[in-house]
Amino acid sequence: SAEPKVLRYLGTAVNQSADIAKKVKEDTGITIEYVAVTTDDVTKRVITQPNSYDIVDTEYFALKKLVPAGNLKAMNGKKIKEYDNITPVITKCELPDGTKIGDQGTAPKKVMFVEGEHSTKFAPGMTEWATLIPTTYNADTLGIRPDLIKRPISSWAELLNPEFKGKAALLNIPSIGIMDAAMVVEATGQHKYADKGNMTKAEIDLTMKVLTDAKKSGQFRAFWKDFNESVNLMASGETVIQSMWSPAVTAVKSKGIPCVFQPLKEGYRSWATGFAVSKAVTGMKEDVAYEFVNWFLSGWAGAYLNRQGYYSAVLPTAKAAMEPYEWAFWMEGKPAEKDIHAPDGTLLEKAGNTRDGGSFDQRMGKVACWNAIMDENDYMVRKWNEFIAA
Amino acid sequence: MSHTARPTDAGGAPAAGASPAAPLAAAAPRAARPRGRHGWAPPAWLQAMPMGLVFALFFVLPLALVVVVSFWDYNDYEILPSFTFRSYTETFEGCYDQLPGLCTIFKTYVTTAELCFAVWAITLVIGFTISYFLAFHVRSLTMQIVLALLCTIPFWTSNVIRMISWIPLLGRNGLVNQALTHAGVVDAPLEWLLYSRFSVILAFVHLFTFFMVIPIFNSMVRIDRRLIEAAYDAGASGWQTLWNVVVPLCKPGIVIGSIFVVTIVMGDFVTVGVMGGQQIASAGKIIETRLNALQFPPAAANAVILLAATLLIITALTKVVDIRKEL
Amino acid sequence: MRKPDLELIQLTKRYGDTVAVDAIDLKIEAGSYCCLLGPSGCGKTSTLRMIAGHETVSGGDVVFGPANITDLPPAKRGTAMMFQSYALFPHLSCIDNVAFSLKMKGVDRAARRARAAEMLDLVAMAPYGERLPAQLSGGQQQRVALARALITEPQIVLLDEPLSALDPFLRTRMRVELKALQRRLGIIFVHVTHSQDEAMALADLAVIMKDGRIEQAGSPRELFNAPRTAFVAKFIGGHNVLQGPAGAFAVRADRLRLGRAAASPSAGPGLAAVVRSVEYQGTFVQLTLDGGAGSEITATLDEPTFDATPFQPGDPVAVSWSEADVHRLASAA
Amino acid sequence: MRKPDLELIQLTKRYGDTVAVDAIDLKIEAGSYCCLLGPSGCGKTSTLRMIAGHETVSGGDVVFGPANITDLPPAKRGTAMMFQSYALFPHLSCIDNVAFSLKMKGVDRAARRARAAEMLDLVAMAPYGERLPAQLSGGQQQRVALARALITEPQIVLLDEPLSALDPFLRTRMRVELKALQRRLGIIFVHVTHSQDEAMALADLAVIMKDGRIEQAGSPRELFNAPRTAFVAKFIGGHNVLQGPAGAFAVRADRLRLGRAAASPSAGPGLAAVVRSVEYQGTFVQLTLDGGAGSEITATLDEPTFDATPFQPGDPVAVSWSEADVHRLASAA
Amino acid sequence: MREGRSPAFYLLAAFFGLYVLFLYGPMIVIFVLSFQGPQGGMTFPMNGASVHWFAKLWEGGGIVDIGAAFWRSLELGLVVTLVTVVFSTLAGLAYRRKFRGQAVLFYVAIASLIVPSIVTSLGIALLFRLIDAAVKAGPDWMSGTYTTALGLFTSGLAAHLTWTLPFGLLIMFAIFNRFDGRLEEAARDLGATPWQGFRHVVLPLILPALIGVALFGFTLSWDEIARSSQAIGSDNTLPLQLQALTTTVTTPMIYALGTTTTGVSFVVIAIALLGIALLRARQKRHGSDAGKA
Ligand SMILES: Nc1ncnc2c1ncn2[C@@H]1O[C@H](COP(=O)(O)OP(=O)(O)OP(=O)(O)O)[C@@H](O)[C@H]1O
Ligand SMILES: Nc1ncnc2c1ncn2[C@@H]1O[C@H](COP(=O)(O)OP(=O)(O)OP(=O)(O)O)[C@@H](O)[C@H]1O
Ligand SMILES: [Mg+2]
Ligand SMILES: [Mg+2]
Repeated sequence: SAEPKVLRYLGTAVNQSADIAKKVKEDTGITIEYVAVTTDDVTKRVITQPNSYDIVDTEYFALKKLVPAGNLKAMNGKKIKEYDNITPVITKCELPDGTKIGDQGTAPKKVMFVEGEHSTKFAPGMTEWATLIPTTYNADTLGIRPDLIKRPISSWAELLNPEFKGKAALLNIPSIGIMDAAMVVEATGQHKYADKGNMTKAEIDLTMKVLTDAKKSGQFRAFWKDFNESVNLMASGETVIQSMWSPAVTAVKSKGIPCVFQPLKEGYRSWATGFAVSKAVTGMKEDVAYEFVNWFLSGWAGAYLNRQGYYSAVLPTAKAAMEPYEWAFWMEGKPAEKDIHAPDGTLLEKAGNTRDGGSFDQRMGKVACWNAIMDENDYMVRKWNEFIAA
Repeated sequence: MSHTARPTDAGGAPAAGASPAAPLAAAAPRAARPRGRHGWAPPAWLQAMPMGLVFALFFVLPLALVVVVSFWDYNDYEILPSFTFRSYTETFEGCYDQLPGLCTIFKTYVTTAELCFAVWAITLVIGFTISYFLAFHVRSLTMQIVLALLCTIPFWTSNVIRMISWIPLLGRNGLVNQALTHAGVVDAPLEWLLYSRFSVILAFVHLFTFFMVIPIFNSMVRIDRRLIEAAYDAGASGWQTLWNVVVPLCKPGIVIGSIFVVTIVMGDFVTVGVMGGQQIASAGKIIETRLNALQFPPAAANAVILLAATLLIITALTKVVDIRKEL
Repeated sequence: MRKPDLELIQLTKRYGDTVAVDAIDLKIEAGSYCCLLGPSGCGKTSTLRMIAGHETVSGGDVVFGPANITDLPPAKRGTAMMFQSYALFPHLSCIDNVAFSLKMKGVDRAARRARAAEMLDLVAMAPYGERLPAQLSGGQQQRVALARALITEPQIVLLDEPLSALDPFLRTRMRVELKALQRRLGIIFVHVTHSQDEAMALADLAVIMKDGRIEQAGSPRELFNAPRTAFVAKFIGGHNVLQGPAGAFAVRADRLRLGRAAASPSAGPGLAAVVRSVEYQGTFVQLTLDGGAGSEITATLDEPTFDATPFQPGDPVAVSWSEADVHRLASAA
Repeated sequence: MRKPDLELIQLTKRYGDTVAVDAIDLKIEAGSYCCLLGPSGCGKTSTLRMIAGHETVSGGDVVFGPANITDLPPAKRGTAMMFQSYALFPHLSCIDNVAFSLKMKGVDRAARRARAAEMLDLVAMAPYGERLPAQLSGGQQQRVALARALITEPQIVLLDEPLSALDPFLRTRMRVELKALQRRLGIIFVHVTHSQDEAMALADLAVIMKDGRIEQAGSPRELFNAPRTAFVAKFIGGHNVLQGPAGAFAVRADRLRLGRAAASPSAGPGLAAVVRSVEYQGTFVQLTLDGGAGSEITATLDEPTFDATPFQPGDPVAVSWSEADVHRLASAA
Repeated sequence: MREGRSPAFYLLAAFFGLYVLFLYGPMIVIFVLSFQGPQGGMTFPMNGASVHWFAKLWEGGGIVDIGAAFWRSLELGLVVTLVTVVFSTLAGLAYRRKFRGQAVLFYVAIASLIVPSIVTSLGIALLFRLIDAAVKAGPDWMSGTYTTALGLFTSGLAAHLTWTLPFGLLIMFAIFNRFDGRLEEAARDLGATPWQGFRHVVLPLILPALIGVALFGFTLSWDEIARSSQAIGSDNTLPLQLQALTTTVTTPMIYALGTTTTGVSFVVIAIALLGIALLRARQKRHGSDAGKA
């Protein structure tokens, strides 16, 4: 072809891997130019600089803000080969076997579809126009340092247990932090939310009060925002219990520090990310974008993500690209037959170990809610500032 | 004082036709007299123009957009271009009702002001002392430059990386705590070394002392050594000389350094965030939270409020010393 | 063609409320050497700075030949000024300081340094060419400043107390050099000084200023022989201003005769006084006398005369003078 | 108790290779007024600054009474210095400049300002109390600097050309004030000056320096009547240094007799010369004569004598003197 | 006083030493930890000692493109430095006289310091969006291959300048504070044009301070994040890249990177100083001509 195929890929560095870029280049000839920024900056750039990227890798819960801003353009399902094979966890909020899972909060299905390419209104059900083509998702829970806690942990309530005063941490994204707090509130039986991802003002007040009291009594060591912060806090022993991402736990463990991604009886808080295309992308560029997305869903990348502890959007293609023993360890919750290595070769688990939280179904089946932006988001953010100032 | 800085003489162009002896045909008519005697040099406004243009285009214009946006309405997901005070009223919500208790915004500003004051005072003392050493005790220009470089180089290692290294230094198991426990000064690690006001102030001092040093040093090197000698001669002690001669003469430098430190600390949220474990409120942090929630109008409104508050402080500072007049 | 005259017309300088120079009129003829004298703070420097163009004019004009130069920039006036505070460039060596104006004209390095070396030689500073100003003594700095002003070959040279920091040797020598230079170039020199000696020796036109105004202008001899006011008489020195029935009059200090008060009164007018102090001045002795009612009289006696009757402070003394030495004054100071 | 003497012992100052002060020995007795004279750059300021403690000593000692003060900080020496460049505090008004040292001593505001006002009055600067130094003329600044140095009532006052920028009136007046003050306080004044007049009028001890060394020290009269070297004879002024068969000798300029070259030779020794310049000096006329072979002779004639035979430049002239006026010199300069 | 140092000197020197130690505290930690063993974490204790992480860094294994970002930041930093020095000097000169809008410019400069960087950054981004929209709405030949006006040397440079210029201007105030105007008068009197007066008198006298401003400007630009974040376009500067990197790298490799940059800085400075020293020595041999063009 005359023009080189280049895509400017905006996202967080956590999701950008040189291996993937290399493989894409080999397979399709597309050059990926990573624009790596922090989580917050991804959304800000989408809003303010739609011309500075072609394809963006972002989270579903941000869509409630991004889509109405009109800087994204919906992707045509007809041009996505694996469109129909996208996991129902995303599209319908149910497991492949049809079991319904929790859909509190901004479950992907609520924001994934629109009526037309340039529509800024979400469609109630599946359409052929997708706002975000999913790439990966996972369920978060508390990470703990078993060596420092020295007793079993089984409930979200432990996060605010005074026993861990000065040694707990929270995620510093207000809309997510408050949901972790809501998990605690429910676990301690103080209140039962209709939807933890969409609270009423009274519920927000209540939850914030719980948080504020904890903060005032010195419960929190720090709030973290980035992957590495959560890892450093845990690894350095600054905190012993905090909400965490699965790969972060893996990262702590890989330094030889005991750390558990602790399944809890109240369930998980889940999230999903995917690709969207800037509205400035047209013509040839658009074709390249579709080619890239199709490649991404075709298996290699999915397998790559699965091996890091995420879940890929199209499970069958990923399975085909993985060794059976790997699939068994990561997805089926079975003890590892051989040593489990990360894509970069670091040893993650010795043979015989099992994955925290069990199989895919066990994990995703216990999702309690999804990362969300509430209708009362504005109120919530103000309350969050109040909480910080307290 | 230099003559160039003097205002052009007010009586510069009297009704000179009245001069009985403006006799010569060749004498230029008075009306044509250029104001002052700088007609020959590039006019001052032209010299200030490049900077003015940069600010006009890339600061004033964007700021105007921000100010406009601060008066717009917004909903969950978009800005609505209709005029409203909502962002302001909500920001100050409860401020009156809660009296004498403080509302969020006041509390936040009080915290910010406290931080600001502490950082200002510490950087001033350290910065002044360092400048004093460099200006009066380091004899050669080369050595001054070398030492200044020595102080600059740490800043060339990205702040991002330096920030991370505070944990191994100040953390629960950090170097300092280990040293203290080993030395038997404390028996349990000090918690307040990190993620506290202390660590925030420490990091600020670490970052911004040099912002004090540069202007104060520049004022100081301009002080004639003979003046110091004259002061000693008059029986002034070291401190008296410092207070009565050196300090007044480098006031402009002190004010400029103070402007740097005050403005940056007022608007900061990164350092407060990272070093305070994201648990300390500051004026900048409010804005950041709002922005990250993509709520532009309240963020803009808060920025306007911050601007007004800080300008107030700066105006007060320049009332004490008019740095432009001291040129 | 005749060279141009320099004319100050109603020239005025105000600093806020202070009137430093108060509407002075002065004409300095082409090729003449003008000395400005006057007490400290009378406006000499201000006048000079206005001629040079370093100070805005509050009123009036500076006219040079046919041109009104009041509004011209300093570089366009053809003036060269030596500053009272020297204003040497601290980062340049002496020779570079002196060569500065030639450099500005684009004279090449070798030529301008050679010329500057000559000028330094003229002011006896040749050995110090490579020194920085900070490494010089006060008098040495003054000489460099002088050399720097003279090298420009301007049409008007303005010198603000150019010799005040020099020892008498050097001062006399520089004085001769200045005069010779001025004669050779045939241009106007305006020279501020406190020394009547200097003014007497150099000036074609001596101007005595007081409180921003010109008290008297004329040749030194004119001033000395016919002071118009008591102020001039006093300022030019060597005079006593006394009060007679017909108003104030002046008598030169060296025309007074002193006698023991007890002795018979000498011829001519006179008065009684008391010796207040005696100053030994080398070839002569100067006595300050108290003429009563706070009036002070100075008498200069040559050494033999003094040694004949060596007065002591406190001695009463009879002062007398001859009517021929009396000079009437316009107004008392 | 007797007040302490100030003694300089082998005092030396080197700036890199330059030797500014070269191992001088000098004893200034308690309560005496010492004037330092010497050509520009001879080391006067350097000496003063070492006494004050503003300049490090390269060698030798400064001893004040029983104490070696060489290593004391300035504030501990009991000296007060007036700087050649004034060094006024630019941020303080005149009165605050003068009151500075009292403020340092903790004197309360009203008292110190009253005292400073007095001092300003002494130097005739009372009306300018509230001005900043930048708003003053050169001479006014000098007077403020003088007042500032004198207010401290120190044990030694060091003045670096304190009167150079003043008009003769003021200079004479300040001179009297300085002397009176010194007498009243009974302390040591060290005063750098270029003016023999000043030294003659003020000094108990006049010190003539040259190239960093002391050429001669003694009372002014001693110096004038018995200059030890040709340099001193020339420097102190009023002398002609001539070369005789028995070496150099000095004759005072006012002891020379001039006659028309054609006229009969007068009594006593003499030589032939040509008039080079004539300077009218008020009460007397100064002639510069060319004695041949580049030698220069100065003759001072009183006005009547001159008017009797008014020489013109270029006139040949016969110079003569009486043997009694000849003064033999130690070495030629 | 004898020639030699006063006790105050030693006291102040000690204070200065402590300050430098404090400044370098984090640097020392970074330096030490970059030699962690392969199993070592980002905090103490040391888990063996090795150059493993430097090797990793050298391989560039899997991390975002630091090299390109380094050069971009360097280029941008140098341009920002140059513009800052020139514009600030000009404005500094202007402020020694009176001109209309003096007060306005002063307060605008101050405001530019105060308004949180992120807000300024967003404002600039919005502005450039408007520009983009305008261009795209324009004729075909203009908008054909046009994507955006955002970029390192457009919006990025602008964003950095709104940060460095106020510093430059205010430091200029300190530099020109009580600058002896008589020197310029003397220069003018000696026939210097305004430019010559500046070039031969003012510039040499303020040059050391200007070097300070340049260093300062460069440092500010080099470490700038908040203002760049929204206005830099698709090419990240080094700090942005590093910030993104830190969110994913949880190994001492990041320290190895820090150590390397510091090392490079030291080497560059050392070479520069050596060069200056050599140049001076040469000048001395060949006779100096201070102020020569
Ligand atoms: N900082 C310096 N570096 C080098 N040489 C210097 C320095 N200061 C003075 N000198 C030299 O030392 C010598 C003595 O200087 P000093 O200032 O004591 O002279 P002075 O007698 O006060 O002269 P003047 O009457 O001109 O003020 C001079 O030749 C001068 O050039
Ligand atoms: N910048 C200024 N602001 C206010 N007044 C000033 C300023 N400069 C000079 N003056 C006043 O103007 C008057 C004349 O000053 P000028 O410098 O012309 O005096 P001068 O005759 O040169 O005196 P000197 O012999 O002492 O140098 C003085 O009374 C002085 O105080
Ligand atoms: Mg003057
Ligand atoms: Mg001197």
